[in-house]
Amino acid sequence: MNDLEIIEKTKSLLGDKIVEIANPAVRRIFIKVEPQNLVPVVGGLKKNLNFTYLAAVSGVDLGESFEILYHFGHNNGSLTVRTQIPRANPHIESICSVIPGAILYERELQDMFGIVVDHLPDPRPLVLPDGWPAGDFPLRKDWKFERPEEIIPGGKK
Amino acid sequence: MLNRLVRWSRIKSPWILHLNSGACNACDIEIVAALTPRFDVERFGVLLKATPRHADVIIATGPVTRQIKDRIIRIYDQTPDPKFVIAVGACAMSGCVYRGAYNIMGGIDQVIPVNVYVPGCPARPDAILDGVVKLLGKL
Amino acid sequence: MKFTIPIGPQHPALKEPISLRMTVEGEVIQDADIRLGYNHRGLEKLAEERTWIQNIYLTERICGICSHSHATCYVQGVEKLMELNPPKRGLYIRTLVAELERIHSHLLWLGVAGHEAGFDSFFMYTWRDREVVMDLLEMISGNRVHYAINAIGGVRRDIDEMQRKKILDGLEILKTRTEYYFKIGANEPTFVGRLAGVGYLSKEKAVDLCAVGPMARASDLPQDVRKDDPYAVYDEVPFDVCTADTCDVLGRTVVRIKELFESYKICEFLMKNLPPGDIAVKAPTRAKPNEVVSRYEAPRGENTHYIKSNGTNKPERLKVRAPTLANYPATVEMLKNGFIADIPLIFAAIDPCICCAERTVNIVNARTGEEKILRFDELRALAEERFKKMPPKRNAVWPF
Amino acid sequence: MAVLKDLLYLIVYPGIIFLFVYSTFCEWFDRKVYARLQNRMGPTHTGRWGILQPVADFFKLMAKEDIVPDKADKTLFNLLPIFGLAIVATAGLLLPLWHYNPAKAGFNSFTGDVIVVLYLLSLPTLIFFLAGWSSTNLFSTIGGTRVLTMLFGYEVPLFMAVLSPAILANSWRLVEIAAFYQKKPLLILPNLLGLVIAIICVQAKLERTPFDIPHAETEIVGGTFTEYSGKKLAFFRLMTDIEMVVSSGLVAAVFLGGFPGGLWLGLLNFVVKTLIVIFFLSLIRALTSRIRVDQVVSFAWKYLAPLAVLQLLIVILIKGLLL
Repeated sequence: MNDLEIIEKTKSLLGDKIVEIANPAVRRIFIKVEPQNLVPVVGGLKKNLNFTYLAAVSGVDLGESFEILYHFGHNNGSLTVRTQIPRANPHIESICSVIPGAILYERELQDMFGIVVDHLPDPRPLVLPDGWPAGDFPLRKDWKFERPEEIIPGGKK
Repeated sequence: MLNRLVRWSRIKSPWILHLNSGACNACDIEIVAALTPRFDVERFGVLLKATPRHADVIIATGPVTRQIKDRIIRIYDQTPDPKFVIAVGACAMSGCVYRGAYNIMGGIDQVIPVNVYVPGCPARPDAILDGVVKLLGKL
Repeated sequence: MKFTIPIGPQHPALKEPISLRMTVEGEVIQDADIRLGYNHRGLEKLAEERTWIQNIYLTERICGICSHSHATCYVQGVEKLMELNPPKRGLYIRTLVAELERIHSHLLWLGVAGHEAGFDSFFMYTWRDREVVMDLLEMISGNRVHYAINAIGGVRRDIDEMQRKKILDGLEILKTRTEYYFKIGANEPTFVGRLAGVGYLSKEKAVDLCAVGPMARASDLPQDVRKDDPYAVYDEVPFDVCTADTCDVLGRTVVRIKELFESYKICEFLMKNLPPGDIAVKAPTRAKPNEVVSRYEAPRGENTHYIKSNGTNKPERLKVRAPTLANYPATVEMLKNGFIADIPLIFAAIDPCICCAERTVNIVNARTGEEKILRFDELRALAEERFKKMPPKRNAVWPF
Repeated sequence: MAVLKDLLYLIVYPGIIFLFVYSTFCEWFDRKVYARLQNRMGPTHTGRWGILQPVADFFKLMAKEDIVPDKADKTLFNLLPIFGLAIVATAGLLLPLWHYNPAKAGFNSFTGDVIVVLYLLSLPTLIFFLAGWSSTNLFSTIGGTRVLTMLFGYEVPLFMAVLSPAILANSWRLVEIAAFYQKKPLLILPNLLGLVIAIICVQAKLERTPFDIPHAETEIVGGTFTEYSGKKLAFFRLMTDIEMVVSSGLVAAVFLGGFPGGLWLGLLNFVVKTLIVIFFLSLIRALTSRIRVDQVVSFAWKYLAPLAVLQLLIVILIKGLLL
């Protein structure tokens, strides 16, 4: 199965749910969907096209909105499903019902971006160290960190 | 006389505890490599011990992350006196490339007192050996 | 009678900080919970503040054992973003270092597995021979662990004729030694008995929980990025994907030993067919706004980097997914119903690289169960109960 | 004069001083053999060939801070190392070394002393268990349970293995057993199977690889000794070393014909024979990997115990038909 066949099959099976399909490089396919169509698209991909292996979930802070990318691996390359959610109301449906192995990535997403993943089987807050201040999400672009002064043992005061 | 015996025995038998506070594994595998046939620190009586209660020298690697800070202090407290700390690698000294990251407290010396610093990214097993020997020379 | 034992963050079975909490009944594990975060350093945030070139050295320091993997994965992505075509010789050298690193990592793992099984002699022998490949890597790159051989657009150091010969000699030594380990593994009944049947992960579970690397391959999933999505020069090199169908720690050991032989083959091929020419092209300092998914088969499984550029000399976003993280859900699954004695083996079998997995991720534990002080009679009951239980598998044989 | 001799016996040789010196030497020997089998050097820089390494370890630990955990049972925690040391040293006194007279019984040689030595050598196991239990650390507790579980496995085969030479010699006294085999050295041969079983069981008793389950470093940290530091750890280490010497001495006395030849030749005999046994123990340690506790028990009951019974049968047949 090469890229073209995958694109053809995806279009014919899930064409109504997909906003855009891009194929920027060999064995790299990017599919854009609306957030509410995410779970059916992922389910369809898994069932019909054998995209069972979720490689990663990345979040990107675009300013006004967050982009979430689900990277799938396959024997014939890699497929990425992307979707955008507004920053004001960062909610996304969990895909754990389709791919149980996604849980860690989605919890990471909750932790680093403050995106709320709905219906996560294990929604324990995924804060960084114990006692990390609530509301600080390190990977948001507007979050800056100032390194505190270090004490140098035996150094100048 | 007794003091001399004790001093001699301390120099001849430093048991080490390997403490990883968030290192990238490079220094750790070099420490383990120091135990293996080519470098063989057991020649100097060094044994790698599993629990802090048995250890004399803590070999610490890696920058201190916020999460592990309290555990490091606890392990340091659990080690019976006299105890020494060797910071191995650039991260344990200052934080190396991770200096300035939000989850890093800096080098090991920000948390517990350090006796010997061994530079390198990662420090070679020979350098680690040298660090241990230098520490013993200070006794 | 249940109680919870904490393993880590400082524990001799784990050379790196991670905390496992096992709820055990007697010697049998009922439930496992993993708490990461001890090694979290916040690398993805740091990467956004550094230039493309600085980031090579940052990604290299994600992990000390597979340092070349992360750096190569990153560099390949950046080369795509910058639309560079590295020369063939550079790619050959890069692949050579990658395969030597795989050899070093698998030998290291074999030793660690021996150590975790209490077979220290095996550990010492494999690590002694690992020094051969460490010497080769030092000769090629100038450092034992962080090779820093990658540059955007190629590699930084060339290989001359003498080095080529030395590498071939070193591979000969390693080959005979590995065959010897193969024999030891097959003929040492305590070792095989200890590995067989431990940490069972069925094929379906491996698919469901997205296991990668030798873990997946030992569960009979022929999944290898080098074959599926060839990068560098893997489409020119003949090699096989190694699998096993025993789905346990023994299978993972066998997969790794087989991969060692494949790696020797690949290295020999690369050294015999090394093309002449340049080793690198000049790279610009900026990349056009674009995005790329870069995949790489590290010794532990698949590395995935997602890189997004915004036209400046710094990345907009660098997402790193290390193989160990992908294997955690499967590990928890494997630990259940195992023995305490198997924890280090099962955990070692995924070849955990906590530092890789932990740049950004946390799994919070539920601190369930109080730590009880056990009574004497309870303990005796425990011991007697344990005594009645049967071992899961006996008379195991080496699957060759 | 007799009292002086007994005092000398208690304190110098083969009492506590000799046991200390010789057990540290044996630990060095064991470490060195182990290291050489692993392609390493072992200790080299402490004294000549590193021979003083265990002594240095001992004195260093004696001079270290002694921590008693808050939660621990203080009395037990403090007393156990001393008890353990006393028990194994007492067992050491019963080894048939120099001033024995097979004809006359004394406080250190009497009918049934084989049983007493075996009994005294089982006690350290209980000491280990109590040590693990009293320190209340979870790892120690697990180590303690494992000690007990293993006890079920190896103790019976060991008893049976030691029984067969005693039956053949028709005596329960170490000195008489040894004298019997000195007279008829060929009869050592029928007991070879028993010797193998005994060495394996001693390995398990000493908790060395492949039976180092109670303090399996990679699983339960320091096992029973996790919380022990300083002096107590030093005592425990010394205790294990002396236990090694005594149990290999027992094996040598029962299976290898004892230590004849008076003071000096007897000492030489003792050293050579125990070192042979310790060499085999080190060999087993270097060549095997740790097994699980359930595997130990099933191994002991499925192979060791039946073999020990077979050994008994052989001995009884020989005794009935040939002697």
